[in-house]
Amino acid sequence: MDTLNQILVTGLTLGAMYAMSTVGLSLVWGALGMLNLAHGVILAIGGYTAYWVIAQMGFPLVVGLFGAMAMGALLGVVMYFGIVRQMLKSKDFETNIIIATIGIAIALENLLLRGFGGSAIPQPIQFSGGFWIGMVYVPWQNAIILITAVVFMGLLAWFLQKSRHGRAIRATAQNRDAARLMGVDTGNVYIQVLALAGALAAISGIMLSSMTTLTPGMGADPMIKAFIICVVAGLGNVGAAAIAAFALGMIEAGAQFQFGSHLGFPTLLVIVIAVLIWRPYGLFGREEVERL
Amino acid sequence: MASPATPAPAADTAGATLLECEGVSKYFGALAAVKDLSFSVKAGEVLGIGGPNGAGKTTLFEVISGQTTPTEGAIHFDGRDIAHMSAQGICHAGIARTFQLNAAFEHLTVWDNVAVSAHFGRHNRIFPGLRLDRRARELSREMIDLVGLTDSVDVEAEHLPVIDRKRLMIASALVTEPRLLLMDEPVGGLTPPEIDEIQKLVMRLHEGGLTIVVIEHVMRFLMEVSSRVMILDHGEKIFEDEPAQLLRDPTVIEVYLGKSAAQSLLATHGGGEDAGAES
Amino acid sequence: MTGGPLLEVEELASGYGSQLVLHDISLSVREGELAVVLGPNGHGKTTLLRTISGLLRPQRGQIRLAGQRVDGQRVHRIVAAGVVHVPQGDLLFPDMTVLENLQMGAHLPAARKEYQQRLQMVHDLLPRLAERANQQARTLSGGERRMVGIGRGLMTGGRILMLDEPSLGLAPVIIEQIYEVIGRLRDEGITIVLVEENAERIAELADEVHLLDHGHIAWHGPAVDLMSRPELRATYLGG
Amino acid sequence: MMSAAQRALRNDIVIGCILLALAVAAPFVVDSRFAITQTIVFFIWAMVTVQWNLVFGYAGIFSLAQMVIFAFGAYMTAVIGLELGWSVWAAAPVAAVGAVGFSLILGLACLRLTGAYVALLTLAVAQIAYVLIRTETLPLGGQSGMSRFGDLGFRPMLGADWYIGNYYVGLTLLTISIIFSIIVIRGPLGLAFQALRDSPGLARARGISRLKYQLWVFGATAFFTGLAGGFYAAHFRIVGPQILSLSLLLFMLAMVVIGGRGRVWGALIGTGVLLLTDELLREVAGDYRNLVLGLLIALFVMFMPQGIAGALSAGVDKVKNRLTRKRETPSSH
Repeated sequence: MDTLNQILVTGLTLGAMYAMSTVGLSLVWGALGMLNLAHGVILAIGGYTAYWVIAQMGFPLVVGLFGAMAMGALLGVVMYFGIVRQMLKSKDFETNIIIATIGIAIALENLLLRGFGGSAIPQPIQFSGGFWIGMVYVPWQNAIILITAVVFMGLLAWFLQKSRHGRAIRATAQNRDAARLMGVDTGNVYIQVLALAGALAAISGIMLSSMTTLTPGMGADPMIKAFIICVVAGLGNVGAAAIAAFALGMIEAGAQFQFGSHLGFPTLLVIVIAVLIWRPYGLFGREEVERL
Repeated sequence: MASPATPAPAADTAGATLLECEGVSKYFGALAAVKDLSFSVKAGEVLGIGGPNGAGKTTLFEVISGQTTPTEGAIHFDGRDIAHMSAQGICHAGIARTFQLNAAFEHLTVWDNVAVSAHFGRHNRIFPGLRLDRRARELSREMIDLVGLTDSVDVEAEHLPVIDRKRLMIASALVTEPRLLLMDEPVGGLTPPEIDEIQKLVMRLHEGGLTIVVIEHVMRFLMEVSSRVMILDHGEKIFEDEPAQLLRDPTVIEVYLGKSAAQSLLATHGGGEDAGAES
Repeated sequence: MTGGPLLEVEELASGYGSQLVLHDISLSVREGELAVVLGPNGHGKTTLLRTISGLLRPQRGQIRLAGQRVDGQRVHRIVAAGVVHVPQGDLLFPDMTVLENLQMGAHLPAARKEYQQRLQMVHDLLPRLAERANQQARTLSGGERRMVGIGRGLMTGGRILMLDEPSLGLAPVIIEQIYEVIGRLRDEGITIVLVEENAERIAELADEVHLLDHGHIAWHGPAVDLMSRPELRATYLGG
Repeated sequence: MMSAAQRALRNDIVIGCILLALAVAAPFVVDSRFAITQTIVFFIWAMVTVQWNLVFGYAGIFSLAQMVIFAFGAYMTAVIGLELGWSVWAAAPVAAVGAVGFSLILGLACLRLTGAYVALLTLAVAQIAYVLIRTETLPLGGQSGMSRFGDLGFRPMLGADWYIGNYYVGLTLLTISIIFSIIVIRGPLGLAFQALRDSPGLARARGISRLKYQLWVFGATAFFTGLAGGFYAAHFRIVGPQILSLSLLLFMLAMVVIGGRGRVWGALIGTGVLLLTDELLREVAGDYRNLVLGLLIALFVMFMPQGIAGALSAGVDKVKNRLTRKRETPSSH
């Protein structure tokens, strides 16, 4: 019984962390049709910013959290004005933007290396101790990660469903020209979406580094997992991405206990490849018929 | 590959059924684009299809040509069931089509557009081959001359005027040596003189023994080219008969033609039994 | 306010990349007028509306709304200035309900202020939209989609309503209903620009008709004059 | 009069011969060992990028699997050498055929997807291979890699100048793979891919099956990529998991992009330029090498999407037009 509880706790924590980064990625793809390969390094920068604000500048934890979110959002906006705006007009934007964001990812990771050195740094936002629910011991660290993720997912869901700007984002994702004809400033929408995704990535960077440590390359693996979750859920389907994140978090936790910690990730990938072969457009994705 | 039904004799002798649709339906969610449609096309015949936009005409072509699969029903071409065959397989089986929105390979020249269709469209190739085969080159030259694009051979498709794009589509369909040609609005958006040109070309193809199914809004063209006309509305067949009867059918007039258009066409075409539409 | 023309287009040239579709278009529409642009497919009707609403940037020429230049501005600014464009093929938001589509129409602050009365007006004019309020747009029939498209445009509450081929893909009986709605809108004094491929009946409804041929205005004038010109009727009002 | 396609083919042959002549003469003219061995590295990476340009630039498959196929060739050569004791000359071609098999399996899994999905799936496969080898789940020498499986055998013959032998083998392999790529690009398959890219629906209706011909090019290019892997193993006499690292994959992608996707000579130019920049940056930028490289990739794809080769051919066309306009009499239009 005990290992089952352990898997549950680890699985939910992994799920929460993946949900935070995956949802932002899926939102950016939905609204812009853009796969952001710099998403991983933004996640890492979020973690490092929290460390810099708290450990080096001595501000309280909360300032660290919001500082990291602000940095993530800022990076999103800078990327919009720096790269995305010009490239939106170019031909085959979809492939070019992936390559451009790869370039940015390499450059930013190099700056992190120079700025903070290559050795692992502990994340100051940490919580020790825990509490018992029935037979299950739940460390505070895991609980806070889960709560934070659920809170932000709820806020995001409300924002997208109910608020005016949220609806404008969904409209732009469904039909850009129609949204513009309703008076939506799509440029503004893209900035909001990229900033939102950056902030969410920064938080998941803090979560991840609080469970492991800060290293310049920490963003690569979680980014690939986030992509895979997006693909399984069908690119652009934000709600499904959150659900798939928790599902795959549980599977990876189960695989880690079953085959050993280093095999969690490969098992995940094998499952995803199976899903894609069975449903080439993801579980919830739909195939568009091209009319000539 | 669905196993063919009883192997029917070669259908090219005029009058034998070439294409047979039985109870064909296609649903997009709750919407029935084509609803339980049954009709057949005889070798050497020209079947005209009319009806308002969104009546399911183009969807019917997409189902026959394998771009999408039918939700229900069977489609037999030359005795073989092609309902679930791939678009490439159906092209190799001998059905070619043109498209409503003047599709072409934009960045390829007229020659390359036709040559690539000739090379890959006539039969299934395991190896793509290292050079265009001789037959493909001959056919391409022949069809480009037939449709009258001889002097714009090196022009890229994207720079062609609408009428030449339609000619290019016809040529790239013909080089796949089809036994059945599906034409989707061959004269859509053309001026009257251009319509006459395409009409002459289609008549010439028909005289050459090619079986044709053509979708068109321009009634004058549809009446003069077709040996039989079928009108669809909301995915269902509401008329199938000689073109001359079309103008007297109350439901067609009420649903599709509208009274004034029917009168003017009757004046020029209807005039009693010797309607000019007899092929 | 029947002062100067509400919409003026002068020597407009527009197209896609190197291919010009519109060569030299000049037309003006007065307040409260129903102007109809007729012409075969592929001769620039849709390009004209997409250029006026800003989806396409004009390569030459000017567009003025109530005297103010709007050409070259971003779409959301032109819409804010009062141009409402109901695009060809509706372009609804498929995964949103009918009500959400209408809410999107009232995205701009000015429109949002009068949201309730405007929604009531649209529901009175198009009762079917009230019945289908919570249905996903993707599942609607052709006629219903067209009504949502027009209803969403009306929610924007601009000064000039541009409709791109409202009869496209509809059975005649439903086209009748759509034109009846357009007639009522005109009676309420809403300025309308209507683009159609060949619509004999709508030509009778129109105050001014502009015939578009290969990217040029071949003729324009009152509808009644057009009716008395057989050669124009033959080429432009259905073969 | 020669059609445009034949003229283009003639140009390719002329450029090819000139480059080949220069490369053949190089070892006699240049006596610096470093320059020659670096050129061998250029040959290896050029073989990979030329094949990748066929897959990504021409066939329009956004695959990131090129390096995992390359690694398959390298590791299989090492395994055959160690387990069966074969010489590298026999092991490498067999490994290349193995790479074709591997790529067909991979292709069947990925090629039904399109665009971003293919990139993600192939990236995932590459990451799996990297993790499995590094954690020794696959018995392939783990982090330190595999060695002692033999080499091309020039040491006994040429002694200190053994690398000259490797140089000419590398040059031959690169020449063959370029000839293969030109044959494909200028042949019907090249037309088919342009058709598939312009309008997949129309191509299907004209009998061109996307999956079959993408699989065909995936397998064919895998042979040369696998062979390049084998040659890499023979030249360096060691094969380690770092050839599967993300940074190397992205460096190679940069070569294809900056060089010019969908251009016959794009991959070659890109490989040369990137290797030279990398050398320069090592001294100049030192620790900031990746920073400059990353910004270079982003700037190139933003402002010169068709790459150096694209810009060059555009420049040549402009010059040619200006020349023809001067020669034609003004009244001809």
